[in-house]
Parts: sequence; C-alpha cells; structure tokens
Amino acid sequence: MEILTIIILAVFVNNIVLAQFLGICPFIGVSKKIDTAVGMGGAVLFVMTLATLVTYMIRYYVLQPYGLEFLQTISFILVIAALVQMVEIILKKLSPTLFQALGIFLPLITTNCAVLGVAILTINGNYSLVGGVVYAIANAIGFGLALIIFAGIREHLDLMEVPKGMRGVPISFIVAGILALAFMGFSGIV
Amino acid sequence: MSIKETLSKGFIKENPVFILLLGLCPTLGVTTSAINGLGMGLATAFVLIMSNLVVSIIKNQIPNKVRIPSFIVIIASFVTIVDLVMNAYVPALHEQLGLFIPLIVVNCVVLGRAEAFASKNTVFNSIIDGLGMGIGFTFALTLLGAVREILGSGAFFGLSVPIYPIDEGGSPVTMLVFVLAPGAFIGLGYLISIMNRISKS
Amino acid sequence: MNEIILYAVISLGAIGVIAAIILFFVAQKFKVIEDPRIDEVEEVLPAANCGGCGFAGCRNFAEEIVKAENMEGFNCPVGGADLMTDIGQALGLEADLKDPEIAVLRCNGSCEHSPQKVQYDGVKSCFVANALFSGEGGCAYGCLGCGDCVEACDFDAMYMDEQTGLPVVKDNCNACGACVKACPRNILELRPRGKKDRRIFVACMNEEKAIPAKANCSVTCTACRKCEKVCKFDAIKIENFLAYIDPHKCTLCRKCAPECETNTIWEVNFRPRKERPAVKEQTVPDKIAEKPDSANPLTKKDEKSDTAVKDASSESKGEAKTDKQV
Amino acid sequence: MASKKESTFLTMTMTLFIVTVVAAFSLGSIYNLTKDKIKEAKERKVTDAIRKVLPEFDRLEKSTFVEEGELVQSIYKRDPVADTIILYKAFNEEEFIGTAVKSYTNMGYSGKFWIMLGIDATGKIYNTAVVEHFETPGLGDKMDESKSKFPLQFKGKDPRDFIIRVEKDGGDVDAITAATISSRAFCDAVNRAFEALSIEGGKEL
Amino acid sequence: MTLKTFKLGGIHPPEHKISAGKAIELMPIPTQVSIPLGQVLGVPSIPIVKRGDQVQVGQLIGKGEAFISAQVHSSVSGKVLKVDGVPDSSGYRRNAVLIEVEGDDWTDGIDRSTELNRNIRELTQSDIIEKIKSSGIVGLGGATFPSHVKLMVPKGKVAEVLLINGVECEPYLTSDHRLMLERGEELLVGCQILMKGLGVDRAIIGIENNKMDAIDHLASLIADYPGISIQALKVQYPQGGEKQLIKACINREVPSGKLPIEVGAVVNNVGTAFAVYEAVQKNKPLIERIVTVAGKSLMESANFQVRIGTPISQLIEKVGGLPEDTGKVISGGPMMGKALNSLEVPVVKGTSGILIMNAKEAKRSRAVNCIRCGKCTAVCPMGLEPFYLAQLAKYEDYSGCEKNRIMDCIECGSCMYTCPSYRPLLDYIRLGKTQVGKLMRSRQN
Amino acid sequence: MSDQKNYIEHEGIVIKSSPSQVDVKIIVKSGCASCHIKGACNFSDIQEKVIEVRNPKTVFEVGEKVLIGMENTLGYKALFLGYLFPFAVIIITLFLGISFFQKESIAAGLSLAMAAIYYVILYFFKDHLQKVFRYKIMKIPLL
Amino acid sequence: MSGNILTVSPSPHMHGNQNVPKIMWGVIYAMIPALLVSIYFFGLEALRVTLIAVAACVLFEFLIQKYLIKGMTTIGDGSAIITGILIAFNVPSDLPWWIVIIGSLVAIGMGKMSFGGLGKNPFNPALVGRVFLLISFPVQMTSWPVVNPLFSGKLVDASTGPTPLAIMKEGLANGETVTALKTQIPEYMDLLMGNMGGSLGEVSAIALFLGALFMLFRKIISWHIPVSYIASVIIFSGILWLINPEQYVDPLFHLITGGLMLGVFFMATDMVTSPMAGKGQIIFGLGCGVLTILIRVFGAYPEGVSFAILIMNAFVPLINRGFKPVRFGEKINI
Ligand SMILES: Cc1cc2nc3c(=O)[nH]c(=O)nc-3n(C[C@H](O)[C@H](O)[C@H](O)COP(=O)(O)O)c2cc1C
Ligand SMILES: Cc1cc2nc3c(=O)[nH]c(=O)nc-3n(C[C@H](O)[C@H](O)[C@H](O)COP(=O)(O)O)c2cc1C
Ligand SMILES: Cc1cc2nc3c(=O)[nH]c(=O)nc-3n(C[C@H](O)[C@H](O)[C@H](O)COP(=O)(O)O)c2cc1C
Ligand SMILES: Cc1cc2nc3c(=O)[nH]c(=O)nc-3n(C[C@H](O)[C@H](O)[C@H](O)CO)c2cc1C
Ligand code: SF4
Ligand code: SF4
Ligand code: SF4
Ligand code: SF4
Ligand code: FES
Repeated sequence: MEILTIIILAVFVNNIVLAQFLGICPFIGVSKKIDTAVGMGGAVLFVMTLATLVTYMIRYYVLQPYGLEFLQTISFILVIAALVQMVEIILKKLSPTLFQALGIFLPLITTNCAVLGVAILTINGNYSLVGGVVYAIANAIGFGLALIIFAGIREHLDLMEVPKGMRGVPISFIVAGILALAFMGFSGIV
Repeated sequence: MSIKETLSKGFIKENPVFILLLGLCPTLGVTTSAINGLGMGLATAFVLIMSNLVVSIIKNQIPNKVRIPSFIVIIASFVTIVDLVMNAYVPALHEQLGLFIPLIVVNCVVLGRAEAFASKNTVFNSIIDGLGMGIGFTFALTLLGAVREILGSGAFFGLSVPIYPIDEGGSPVTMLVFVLAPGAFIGLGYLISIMNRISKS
Repeated sequence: MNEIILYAVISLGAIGVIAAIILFFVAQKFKVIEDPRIDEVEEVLPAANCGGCGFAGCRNFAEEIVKAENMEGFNCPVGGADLMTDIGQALGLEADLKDPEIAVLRCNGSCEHSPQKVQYDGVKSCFVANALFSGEGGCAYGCLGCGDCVEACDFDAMYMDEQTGLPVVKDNCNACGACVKACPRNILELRPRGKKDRRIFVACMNEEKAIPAKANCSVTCTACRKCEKVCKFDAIKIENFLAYIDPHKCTLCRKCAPECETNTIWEVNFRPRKERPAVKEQTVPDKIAEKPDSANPLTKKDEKSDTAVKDASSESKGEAKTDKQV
Repeated sequence: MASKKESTFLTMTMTLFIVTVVAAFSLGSIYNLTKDKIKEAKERKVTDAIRKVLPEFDRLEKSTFVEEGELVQSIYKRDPVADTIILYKAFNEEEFIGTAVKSYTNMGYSGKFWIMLGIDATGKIYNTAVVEHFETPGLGDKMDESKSKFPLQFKGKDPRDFIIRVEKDGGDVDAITAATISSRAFCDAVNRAFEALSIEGGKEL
Repeated sequence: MTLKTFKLGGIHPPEHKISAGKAIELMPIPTQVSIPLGQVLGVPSIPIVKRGDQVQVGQLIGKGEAFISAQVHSSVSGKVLKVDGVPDSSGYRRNAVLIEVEGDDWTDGIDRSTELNRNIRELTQSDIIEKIKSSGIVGLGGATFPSHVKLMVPKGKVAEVLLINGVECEPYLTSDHRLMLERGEELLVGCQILMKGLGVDRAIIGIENNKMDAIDHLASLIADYPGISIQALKVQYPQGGEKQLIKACINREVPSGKLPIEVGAVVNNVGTAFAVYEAVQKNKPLIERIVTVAGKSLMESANFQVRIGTPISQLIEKVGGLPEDTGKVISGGPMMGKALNSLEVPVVKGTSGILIMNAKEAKRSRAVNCIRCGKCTAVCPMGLEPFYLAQLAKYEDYSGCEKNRIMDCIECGSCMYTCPSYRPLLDYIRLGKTQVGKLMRSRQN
Repeated sequence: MSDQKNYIEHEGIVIKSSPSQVDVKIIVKSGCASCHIKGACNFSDIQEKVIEVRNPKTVFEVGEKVLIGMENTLGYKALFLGYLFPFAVIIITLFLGISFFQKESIAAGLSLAMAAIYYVILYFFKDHLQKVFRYKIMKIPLL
Repeated sequence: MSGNILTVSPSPHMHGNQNVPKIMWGVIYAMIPALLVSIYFFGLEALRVTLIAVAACVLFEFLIQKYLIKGMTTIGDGSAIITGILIAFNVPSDLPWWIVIIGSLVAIGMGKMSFGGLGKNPFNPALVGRVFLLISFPVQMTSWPVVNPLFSGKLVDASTGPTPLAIMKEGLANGETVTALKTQIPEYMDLLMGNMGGSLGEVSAIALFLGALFMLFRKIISWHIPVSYIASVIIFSGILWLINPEQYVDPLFHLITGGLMLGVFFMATDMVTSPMAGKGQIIFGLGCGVLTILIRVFGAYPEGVSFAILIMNAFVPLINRGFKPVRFGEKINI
C-alpha cells in the first residue's frame, strides 16, 4: 500500500508540475500536439528513472562515504547532463533510423529542472533505491499527465480566439492555475 | 548598448521572467512572499554575475566542445557556494527556498547568459550583463512575491497591509489561494499579460 | 579537514573527466555546430517571421543566406535595403539590393464609384465572398471589402476605410506580400515605392469591355488606349481590356493620368497639378475633388496617421481648393 | 574569439579536469569554512525553539524517547523512519527549571507535524511552539503564536485540570475556526509530550 | 408500408410546401433567352452557333466534348444575338448563347404529343446512353452531373439497384412532387429506361411521406412496371442527399470519398427520369424543366414548366411580381439553394425552384461564440463535427480539416440551420473544402 | 482520401538529394524554436534533426521545402523501442535484483548493465528497424 | 428589379428556432424552484447572496467586455446570470458580500473572460469561482447557517452548523460508525426536501430535479451526463457500502446530500465545458461520479462535486478527441 501512497501523492496530490513547480518550461513550451505530449511523457519517464537511479548511486556510494554531500548539486548536474546525451548518442549510433523517428516524434525540450529536482527530492525524501525509483516513475507519470491534459486544452484554445492580451503564455498559466485549483481536490486523499 | 541600457533592459523590455520566460520554476516555487522572491533573486543574481565573470575570464582557455560542461561546473560551483553560505548565515530563508537553490544550476538564464554573452564579451561587459539580468530576475521575483504576499497574506515584506477585514481570531481574512500553488500560476499569468502590454507600449 | 578537499578533488575530477569523455563523443559524432554567423544574421533580422522573404521565418532565412554564400535572391522586405547591406557586411557579401516596395491597391471601387447592388451577408471573408458571387458592386474583378488582406498584414500596415469600404495600405507597409497572397482577386500588387515615394498605377483590375465594366463602376479602366498612346516610355500596355503601367519603365512623368477619362490612374504623393482640363471636370464633376482625399486611400490615411508622407495632406487640401475655384 | 583552444581529446579532458579540480578545491574550502556555521545554525534552531517555550536557562540535557513499535523500516525508505520524541531538560545555574519536549503528531491536516512544548518544573505548560508543519497557511498554521491566539490558551495550564482535547471532543481547548483537525492534532502532540515525559521523566536521566 | 429513413443526424425544418397543390402551368415562351453553355457539373460546352445564326427549338447549340460535359440545345427558335459572357447567378461572366425568340419552330423528329410511349423493348444499353448523352441530360436533382456518365458503370463495379430520388426534402420546393403526380407514367417509363441503361432489374423510388398523394399515385401505377418499387420515407432533411437516400432505402453506407456505385447503387432524380423518358421515347432534348416559384409574401406560388434560358424575372412577373419586402431571391431551396445576385439570370437545367424570402427571413442573425452545445454534430448526416471543421478552416489548419474528413461534408447546411449561436459553419467548411481540394490535387502531381 | 491514419508532419528543407535517399532537415517549430534565446539554450536541445528518407517517389532538389511525415503509430513504436522498453528492462531487473540479492548496489549495477545489453540487442535489429520506419515525404502544397 | 437591394449569402438560408439566449434563459427558469426553496429555508439572506452574485457577474462581464476586450457586449444572452446564480447556489447563505463579489470576479474574470467569453472557457466558471473561494476563505465557506424556514416563527439567529457530509466525514474520521452518525443527520425525507445545512442552492434535491426535468423536456440538456454521473456515484459508493456499511455511507445518502444534484444537473451539464458527443458525455459523467466519491470518501474535503467536475473539465478536450461521432460510411456494408 505504501507504494500506492507514494504514487498517488506524486501524481495527484503533489503533482510535480502543478504543486511542485518543476518542469514548467516544457509544460508551457511543448507543442499543442497530444501525441507529442504522450511521447514526451514516455521519454521523461525513462530519463527520470535512469537519472534517479544513477544519482542515487553517486550520492550514497560515492559522495556520502567521503562526507562530500556538498558536492551533490554539481555532481548531479554533470551526471544528468552526460547521461541524457549518452542515451541519445547510443541511440543514434545503434539505430539511426530509430533515432530519427524519435526526432520526428518528440519535441526538442529537455527537462533538466524536473529531472534534477526529482533526483534531489529523492535524496531529501529519504527514499531507498526502490522507493526512489518508484517516486521518480510516479513523478514522471504526473508530469506526463499534466502535459497531456494541458496539450488537450491548448489544442482546444488554439481554435478559440483568446483575447489578445491573454493569448499564449498568460492564458496557459491561468489554465495551469485552474488546473492546480482543481487538483487541490485530491488533497488529503492518502 | 550603453551600460545604462544594459542594466535597465532586464527590468521590462527583456525581463527574463516576464518576457523571455526563463527560470519559471523558481519564479513560481519560491514567491510566496516578497522576501523569498528577493532572496531567490539575489541568489540567482549572484550566481549569474559570478559565473559571467569567471566565464569571461577563462573563455579563451576553454575548447569549444567542452564549453558547456565547463560552464556547468562553474555555475554549479557558485550555486553550491550560495547554498552553503545561505545555509550558514540565513538558515531560515535557506529553508524556505529549499530545493530551488540547487536548481539555479539549470536556470536557463544563467547558462544562457554565460553561453551567449560572457563567452564572447569582455569581463566588464559580462559583469554588467549579469548584473542587468540579475536585477531583472530579482525584480520579477520580488514583484510576484509581493503580489502574492499582499493578496494571500495581507502583508508586504512581512508588514501587514490593512486592506482586509479581521476575523474573530484577530488575523486578516485574505485570499489564501495566492500563497498556495494555484495562486502562483494565476499571479504570474496575469503579471505576464500586464508586462507584455507595458513592454509593447 | 583537508581530506575532504582531497576527496572532493578526486571524485569531482573523476566525474569531470568522465563527463568530458562522454561529451567529447557527443561533440564528435553528434553535435552539429551551427555556423555562428547564423545567429549574427538572425540578430539583425526583424524577427517578424512574416515569411515575406520566402523562407519559413527569420531563422530559416538566416540559415539559408549563410549557407548560400551569396545574396542573390535573398531579400528581407521588412528590413529593406539597409538591412540587406548590414547582412552583406556581416557576411562579407554583396547585397542583392532591391528597390523598396509597397503594396498598392489596384481597385477604386468604393461605395460611390461602384454602388452597392446587392448586399452580402455571409462570413466576413473575401475568400468566401469570392467563391459566392461577384461582389456587392457587381464587379467581378473588384475589391470585395471583407478585409482578408488587412487580416493577413502582420505589421498593422493596412486598415479598412469605413467610408470607401476599401482597404488602405499605410506607409509603414513592409512589402512582405502577405496581403497579396491573401487577396483572392489579386488586387494588391507589390510595386516599387518610387522616387520620393511617388508612384503611378492603374487602380483597376477589370478585364471586361468598356460597357459592361462601366455598368458596375465609374472608375473602371475602359481600355480606351489613351494612356498607352500618350506614354512616351512604352510603360503602359493594354491587355485583356486592362491597362497596366510597368513600374520599371514608368518615369513618373504624369502624362497619362490626365488622359484617363475615368480617373483610373492614380498618382500618389505628387504635388497638386496646376490645372486640369475642363473636359474632365464636366464628365466626372464631383469625383475630382474627392479623388485625392477619399478616393485615394493613400492620402486619406494621412489625416489619421502621423507616419504619413510629408506633403500629402497639404496636397489634398491644396487640390480641393483648386477645384472649388474652378 | 581569437585564440580559442582547439578541441582535441587531450585538451578537452584536461580542461574539464582542471575546471572540476579547481571547483572541487574551492568548494571544499568553502565547505570547510561554512561547515561549523551550518551546524551551529541547525543547533540554534533547536535552542531557539526551546528558548521560546521555557524561561531563561543556561544548560540543556538531551534525551531521546522513541515510542515503541513506531520505528518503521520500509523498503521504500533508506533509513528507518523513527517517530522520536526528544526531551531537553533545562537548567539555569544548575537549577532544574523545566523540560522542553519536541513532540509530534500524525493527525495533522497534511499528516505529521512537530511542536515544541515547554513544561516547567511544576508540570505546567510554559509555552508552545510549532517546529515544523505542513498545515495549510492561513488555517492550520494558526497553531503558531505569531498567527493567532490559539496557543495562548495553553499557557500555564496543567493537564490534570485542563483537558487537552478540543471542545468538540469533550475537552477544554477552543479549536481554531475551521481548523479543528489541526487543533485536534495539536492537542494530540501535546498529550504525547506529556506521556513521554511521564515515562521518561519518571526514570533517572 | 414501413417508413424508412437514414439514421445519422438530420433535421426537420418547417416544410412550407405552399405550392404543393398547384398544378404545373406552362410558362409562356419569353422574348429572349440566354442559354448558358456551362450548365453541367463539368466542362462547359463549346458553342457551335454564332451571332446571327437562325436556330430552332431543340437544335444543338453547344457541344460537350469532354468526358464529363453535356450537350446544350436551344430551347426556343429565333436568331442568335450573340455568344458572349453573361453574368451568371453569381455575377461572374460565363459564356452563354443569347437568342431572340421568333415563333416556336421545333426541329424535326421531336415528338411533341403527350401520348404515352411505353415501348422500350428495342432499346439497347448503348442506344440509351447515347440518346441521353445527345439530349444533354444532366441530373435535375441539383448537382447537374451528366446522366449518361452515371450509367457507364466503371469496370470492376456492378450496379445492383437504381434509386429514383423523389424525396424533395427541401422546404418550399414542389416541382418533383408535381412531376410525380402529373407525369407519373412517363416517369416510370423513364425509370425503366434508366434501369435498362444501367443493366439492373430493380429500382426503388424513394418518396417522403409528406407527399402521400404522390406515393399513392405512383403505387397505383407500378404494377405495370416490374422491378420498380416505392419506398415511403420518414420526413427528414437531407434525405434527398444521395448517400442518405441509399442508406434509407437499402441500408448501405457509401464509404467516405467513394461514389454510390461502390455499394451498387445509382441515384437519379425523378425529373431526370422524366427527361430521360422524353429524350428516349420522344426524341426531345432537355430544353424544359419544372420550376417551383414560391415565397411567403408572394401573391401566389406556382409550379411552371419553363424553357431553359427564360429569365427568372419573368417567372416572378407571372406570379404577381416581386413583393415589396423581398430580401432575397434564391435559386433552389432554402437549405442548399443559391441566393441570386440579379433577377436577370436565366433558368438553367439545375433550377428546381425560385424562392422569394422577405427581408426579415433573409437576414442572418449575428453570430456569437460557439457554445459547444454539440447540436451541429448531432444533426450532421455525415457524422462530422461541423464546429470543429469550421474552426480548423478558419485557422487555416487544412490538414486538420482533411484528417477530420471535411471532404465528406455534403454541404447540406443542417449544422448551420441548427446552431443556436448562428455560427457561419458552412461558410467556413466550404472554404476548408476548397483549400483541402487544392491540397489534395497538388499532392497528386 | 486514401489514408485516414494520423500523421505527424514537419516542415523541412532538403539538404542532400540523390535518387536513393533524400536528407531532410526538420525546421523545428516547437516551443523552443520561437524562444527568444534559444541560441543560448544549449543543453542538448537545439540540435538539428536530419531525417534520411530512402527511395523517395519523386525527385527533390536541395533547398526545397518539403513536408515530412510519419505515422503516429510509428512514433509510438519508436518511443517504445527507444525509451519505454529499456525503461521496463531497468525496472524489472532492478526489482528482481533487489528481491534476489537484497542489495541495492548490485541491483542497480545489474539493471544498468541490462539496459546496455538491451541496446546492444537493439543494434542487431538495426536493419529490420530501417525497414519498419518509413517516412512520407512530399512537396509543400501551395494554397 | 423592384428597387430594393437583394441580399446574397451562402446557403443555408433558413435557421432553426434555437438560439443562445433561449437556452440560457431556459436554464435560469429551471433554477427558480431551487432558488425558491433556498429562500424558504435560508430566508432573505439567500436572496441577498443571489442578487449580489448575479449583479456582480453581469457587471463584471459587461465591464470586461467593454473596456478590456473592447468587443461587443453580450450580457443579454443570460449566461452570466446563470454563472451568478450558480455561484450563489454554491456558497453558504451568510457569506459576506465582498466574498461573493470576489467569487463573481474570479468566475467571470478568470474563469470566463480571460479565455474570451462565452463558449471559450475550458473550465466551468461558476466552479472556478467557488473552488477559488473555498480554498481562499475556507472559514467563511464552510460555516453553514442552519436552516430556518421562512414561516417557522423562529427568530433569525446566526447559528451555524455542519452539513450532513461534514458530519459524516468528520465522524468517520474519528472512528464513529455510520449508524451512530445517522442519528445526527436529518431524515432522508428532509434531506430530499432540502431541510439541511449547506450551500443555498444545493439543499433541495427535489427542486433541482424538477428544474432538470424542465431542461430535459426543453432539450437544453441531454440525459447522458446526469444519468452516467448518478449511475457511477451509485455504483462506486454502492461497492464501498457493500464492503463495509458501517464505514461507508449508502449511495442514497451520497445522492441527496451536498451539491451532487446541483452538480449533476446544472454544472456537469454545462455544454461549454462538457464533451460534445454522447459517448464522450457518458465517459465524462462516469469520471465525475468516481472522482466525487473518491474525494468525498478518501479526500480531505467533505464535498467533491466541484473538484470532480473541474478535473473532468480538464479532460474534455481529450475525451472529445478520443470519442468522435460515428462517421457516415464507416460501418461495414453488406
Ligand atoms: C484549502 C483548505 C485547507 C484546509 N486546511 C486545513 C488545515 O490545515 N487544518 C485544519 O484543521 N483544517 C483545514 N481545512 C478544513 C477542513 O477541511 C475541515 O473543514 C475543518 O477542519 C472542519 O473543522 P471545523 O469544525 O473547525 O470547521 C482546510 C480546508 C480547506 C478548504
Ligand atoms: C468524377 C466523377 C465521376 C462520377 N462518376 C459517377 C459514376 O460512375 N456513377 C454514378 O452513379 N455517379 C457518378 N458521379 C456522380 C456523383 O455520384 C453524384 O451523383 C454527383 O456528384 C451529384 O450528387 P449530389 O447531387 O448528391 O451532390 C460522378 C461524379 C464525379 C464528380
Ligand atoms: C443535402 C442534399 C439534398 C438533396 N436533396 C435532393 C432532393 O430532395 N431531391 C433530389 O432529387 N435530389 C436531391 N439531392 C441531390 C442528390 O444527392 C443526387 O445528386 C440526385 O438525386 C442525383 O440525381 P440526378 O443526377 O438525377 O440529379 C440532394 C443533395 C444533397 C447534397
Ligand atoms: C445546461 C447549462 C448548464 C450551465 N451550467 C453552468 C455552470 O455550471 N456554471 C456556469 O458558470 N455557467 C453555466 N452555464 C452557462 C454558460 O454555459 C457558462 O457560463 C459558460 O461556461 C460560459 O462560457 C450553463 C449553461 C447551460 C446551458
Ligand atoms: S500591407 Fe501587405 S505587403 Fe505591406 S506589410 Fe502589410 S501584408 Fe505585407
Ligand atoms: S483587396 Fe482583396 S483581400 Fe483585400 S478586401 Fe479587397 S478583395 Fe479582400
Ligand atoms: S453541411 Fe456538412 S458538416 Fe454541416 S451538417 Fe451538412 S454534411 Fe454535416
Ligand atoms: S451548433 Fe453552433 S454553438 Fe453548437 S457546437 Fe455547433 S457551432 Fe457550436
Ligand atoms: S525553470 Fe525551466 S523547467 Fe524549471
């Protein structure tokens, strides 16, 4: 049941975008296509899990034994940056076709903020490796969920003549705000 | 561009938050009060200026292809310094800003300026540039923080603003949403809209 | 506590080296280093992303021009010649300069000249109206007045004149051509701005013969050939019962305009004429006074916008006065 | 960009190595400089809280009390989650002036929160303070003195003649309007503190 | 008889069949006609007469040489005034032959008697097609698609059933109704000819049950015509649309982008069937048709048998002139008809009615924002989402339009009729269809 | 309408063209592309995406603007192969590893190794993948 | 020609007799019974709140349209009045006037006009306003005046009491049983009539149902959303109830307490913010029902209708995309 608690908390109650404010840039910037949002969610799922896994190992098996916790930020960001790119090179080297297909499918936005944020939150939250991975997955799902809902509303709004002053980013934030209001209904659910 | 212009453009015309839409996560995350916004803004500004400084000093020593990772290391170092120093000297604020201090590392404003400006300009100009952007960022965060604080807690930098009725318990009846998550989005949404209008006219 | 520093140096150094190796391979196999000049060019471009240059936005234009290594066929109408020379300098290339252009409306079928015969009651879209019928005034070549062109203009360089029901191109037109593409009747044309912003053109697209054409509009080109004959520079050609003034041949000598019985040839931004042939006054008595201010959108706008051509408003007043005296 | 270094494998590795080494070195130094400060700040936070709830003191004696069965190890958590109550005995000029108890409750609106309870030598509540909480700002956070009068009613009360339960549940505590849950949880934390004190306080420290 | 109808969408506008009781009157021959050369959904014909030529009634004056094109015959006798561009109902100039009427001189070989000729035994399939082609028959249901082309079933497809469209679902119009009542036998013979031309042995005449008299009348006659049956249909617009009619009568759905022949059906209008009868049995080309003239403020409404080329103003004169409060004159019905620019345009092969609307009816109400009520979606007989298509078209997302099957729209107007926000849905959808059409064509080459 | 399938389409520019293969550079139109400072944003975002289209039906010229499309389902397939399967591999090995060895470090190492193995296996299907992922390329229609 | 100018326009040239004001006013009429009941139970306070909310909504809509958007004003269509009434229906009858006005401003300004006005808002404006108030002013928004029927002769007193749902929620949280708690709650018949504490418009299930019948009859709403919403509430809460009737309340209680009926008939059915096609509407209703019970039973809030509908509003574009109408020609032919 605890696993359910972690997941529901991360997906609905403390949604990474709507309550924790991580990964706002892709949330606002990603295109209105729902398919793309789904694709992006999938990619983030992988990246976040992998990054959490690796940073967890770094933190507890490299930094902590030597009392180097203060190097957490710098080493995490280096590791994440390298990791994300490594996956891409590997893909490109192994199967250029697949890589290109992903290139068409996914927008070019990385989510450093959310990835690093989740990596740090995993450490702060005293999660074990399993817990951390579950937590990362749940957050990625929450991210994907927010993104997909949002892409749908964006697609809808693109066909509406939103008043000039509100068009684009402002209205996106208002939608995010109302969405966050609505998601507050989940509070206390676990 | 004159120094004055460089310094002032970050305010409205090229405000990193309102116009360029950068670093939105900390903007939303920490601005429950004006003081938090100010603190975060200053922390970011410090990192921005220092990394601009260092980058512009060593720009010629760095091969092109490891430019980015080197910059990241530099920025991350300053972030860590800020983190440590704040933890030591302003622990209360540090606790409030929490997660978002390490996240300065990924704030596009910082890396962006290092990449786009400091790596091509003189030391002096880079500092001025960092200062300009830093001021803009701080301004934006403080503004949003102030708006949210006034609406949500009936206070401004902790001083109470007597615009709300007082309940039996003696505390003002304010719009709590604004100190909660939705208020961040709503406040920023309308501020961006207003700033867009101002910057266009 | 120096061992902390030692450990820090060792571990972070190691991480740094690993990252370097990874990133080295990234750079080798993967990263496309963009030509930095692209950014430089993009910086100077107006960032209007209007597509007037024929490319998909300013960035694309910059990429292409940097790649092309010559500037033939590259022209950003918004920035104009100055901009192109700037870019040329930045890239060390010779700019392919074009005369600055402006969109002109080749129709004068305002409510007065081409009175409403039927009333359109559909979506306010020229495209839809064009598919439906010939127009409220009956001319199948004339402006439909729904303002698709105005809508298309990203530069706020057009507006609909309430009185004439015709669109008006303001002086801040950047010649991006969006309106030209938007007009289903091809009424708008990009023409050189001309010396001192002066230009002469036939404000009509009607390819009908004189009689049917005149039935719908008093300022239509009747293809009477008088202008063609009077032009010494061979600039006017009549095809399909319609005169066209080739801007590249036209020397702005103004011979043709007074010849036109129907007042179809427009002169923009010229000084007022000293006198006019009496005949014309009789044929279209009330049109002359009106032509410079209400029939000619360019002068019309002068009253409203301050970006106006300097001498134009004085011109319209002056001309109105002359007419009254006669 | 006159004299950029070329990007060969060696220069690149070296550069990055040097950069990281320099960074690590300076960070290490700064860490050393701030380390004690940080620790101090952390401790001060506790003593500040204690200072709020007890009269002047010059010495603290710390003892920890873990409630039975509440030390939970889960595969999802790295360290076992311990619900600890910490008791600080305070002395002024070697005179026992009271106990500060850092207590917690799990009944809060948003789960757990921690309070500090000062109990003077006579067993009366001297004062209360909220150490860390996640209750709704504007509602639950009125448990703190700075936000409302709610905590004032605990001052000087003895649990033997003041039932620490909200009125709704038959106690004497006047709940915060619209935040009964938080008030109830607060009472729970206070009671827990007294309980810990009665067990631990009975023992020789 | 069980009532059938199509299942998806549909509306029921007030019927206003005010001229239903009016027998067909013969319209006097006008003094001058203007016969457009492009009266077909296809390539306009090429004129074969010139100014000053003397022509007779039924004489070929325009040749349709392309595959999808039709012959044009003179509907009067007299002198050709000119062959020139004449404003059509849209106001655009289209080539037409203007003839000044002199007498009523018919070409030889046209049987003008009203005698019924039911003998079709000698006719072969190719005879029929050839005859229909040379008589310039196009679909009189409104689309004016050359009828002979429909009879030439493409290879690989089999026609199974002929559907005769007697639905006349448009409000006001009654020309088909009157035709069924007054020319029932001829119609059935025409139907048999079409069956033979198509090589099918089954035909269904679909009629909505607001025309009970027509149903009864034809039902009393069909005993003599094997293979033909009558299907009464529940009143619902747009039942006359061929896809809807096929669905209603034989419960098959023509797949998106496909022709009726895909499901073995061919649809023809009752007027077409009658024209086929006259062409084949009487040798009379398509020079006349029946036109309803109706309108609430008209003194009287009527059904006329009119020579092609007669100016519409004359029809209106005949019913007492244009009322003062006229706001709109429509060629066709109120749902799909075309608002006329001028009354001087002629009756053409596709003119099924002239509808006069008063100024109040004519004005569209001001459109307000779509309230997403979904009513348009509910009534669309093609299962489209009109509000969505209109919006996509408005914002120029044409590939979005295409994906959402904008080309399936039959432009029936049900969506716009029903929209409580008075959205100009169909205007935008048409725009989208035009652009998507261009897109698709440009993709082919 | 021959295809009712959903396509993801991008505008692109032909950068290399031969009868057997056309290389198309996608013009990125996502949020990033319109971002003011994207020149500065450089994590790994603004890469150019070059798509190689094999055996195009018509001839394309270098510099020509084209529309390049891929079926949605293929996009999802790519997502699965590229990210979601390796993700599943990592998760499964991680959980199995934990319950088997009871030691985080081994499990983590193992799952990373399995991910690597997955990619190696993917490598062997390179040719097959090349056949599966087909792009549609067409000239941009002028309206 | 007879001199008058002909109109040309694309077809069709006819229009049905439905229009937006007719629909909106239909809804307003349908809300009258509930309004009367609330006036009966809560006195003129109810009328006061309603009038303030309606006036504020209409005024804000007018001002924003006129001065900020600078377009045509469309307050005549009645949709702002609906929003106003529904805001009032969703708040306690003793809410201070300025909070009502803030709610109206948020509903109209943020929930509706920021998106461009009628028809463009993805979220139900009245609910945006209500949830905003609920979270902003939880104290005022959750202190419910006890009912005091108009002609009961009792003096007006300002006592407040919890809603049945709140009693249930809190009691169960404290470990009491359903049976024990039922004694603190009015009889079901009273609940049905509206004799209980609560927001002013939500109390009487019967009056709301009457209004809904009227709207169904006038074809303003279709059955899909109400039926699927109620069905999923019954099913989901029924399952819980069967599992443990002492821990979970019976479905009927859920149906007739709180804002469920109001939400089901008047707010989930808002055409602007619900899916277009029948199938989608059913999914929408099911989602609303499940979320409502989820929040009521497991969440922190005693009432979940507003949140459930708002959350499902967010999914509407996705539902619309996933459930397209049946296209003609897609079925397999013989
Ligand atoms: C947004 C929101 C936040 C809330 N936060 C708290 C809280 O922190 N503590 C609390 O006791 N009640 C909180 N409540 C109120 C509870 O849900 C519940 O209504 C209240 O505790 C009932 O207690 P009462 O009897 O004092 O009204 C909150 C309510 C809302 C709407
Ligand atoms: C290119 C083309 C080919 C056609 N071929 C046939 C055909 O072979 N058989 C047929 O029954 N109808 C054919 N049609 C006619 C259509 O099915 C249809 O009757 C016509 O478009 C008018 O239909 P409507 O009045 O319902 O709009 C064809 C139409 C077009 C445009
Ligand atoms: C919405 C709509 C309504 C139509 N209504 C009728 C009708 O009432 N009667 C009719 O004969 N044709 C009607 N048609 C035309 C038919 O679809 C079809 O083209 C015609 O029946 C074919 O016969 P024809 O080629 O002989 O005209 C309608 C078409 C559409 C799109
Ligand atoms: C059946 C129906 C229900 C409605 N429900 C609401 C509602 O719950 N809240 C609201 O603000 N407006 C409601 N409206 C009015 C209107 O649709 C609403 O204000 C729009 O969302 C504004 O764009 C309703 C309208 C109808 C026809
Ligand atoms: S008027 Fe026409 S050409 Fe000129 S800027 Fe506007 S759209 Fe471009
Ligand atoms: S010029 Fe062309 S596009 Fe512009 S209003 Fe006239 S017809 Fe329309
Ligand atoms: S006009 Fe087209 S979209 Fe509208 S109802 Fe008819 S078929 Fe559907
Ligand atoms: S019928 Fe009109 S208001 Fe209703 S959804 Fe369709 S377009 Fe919108
Ligand atoms: S600051 Fe951009 S994603 Fe967080």
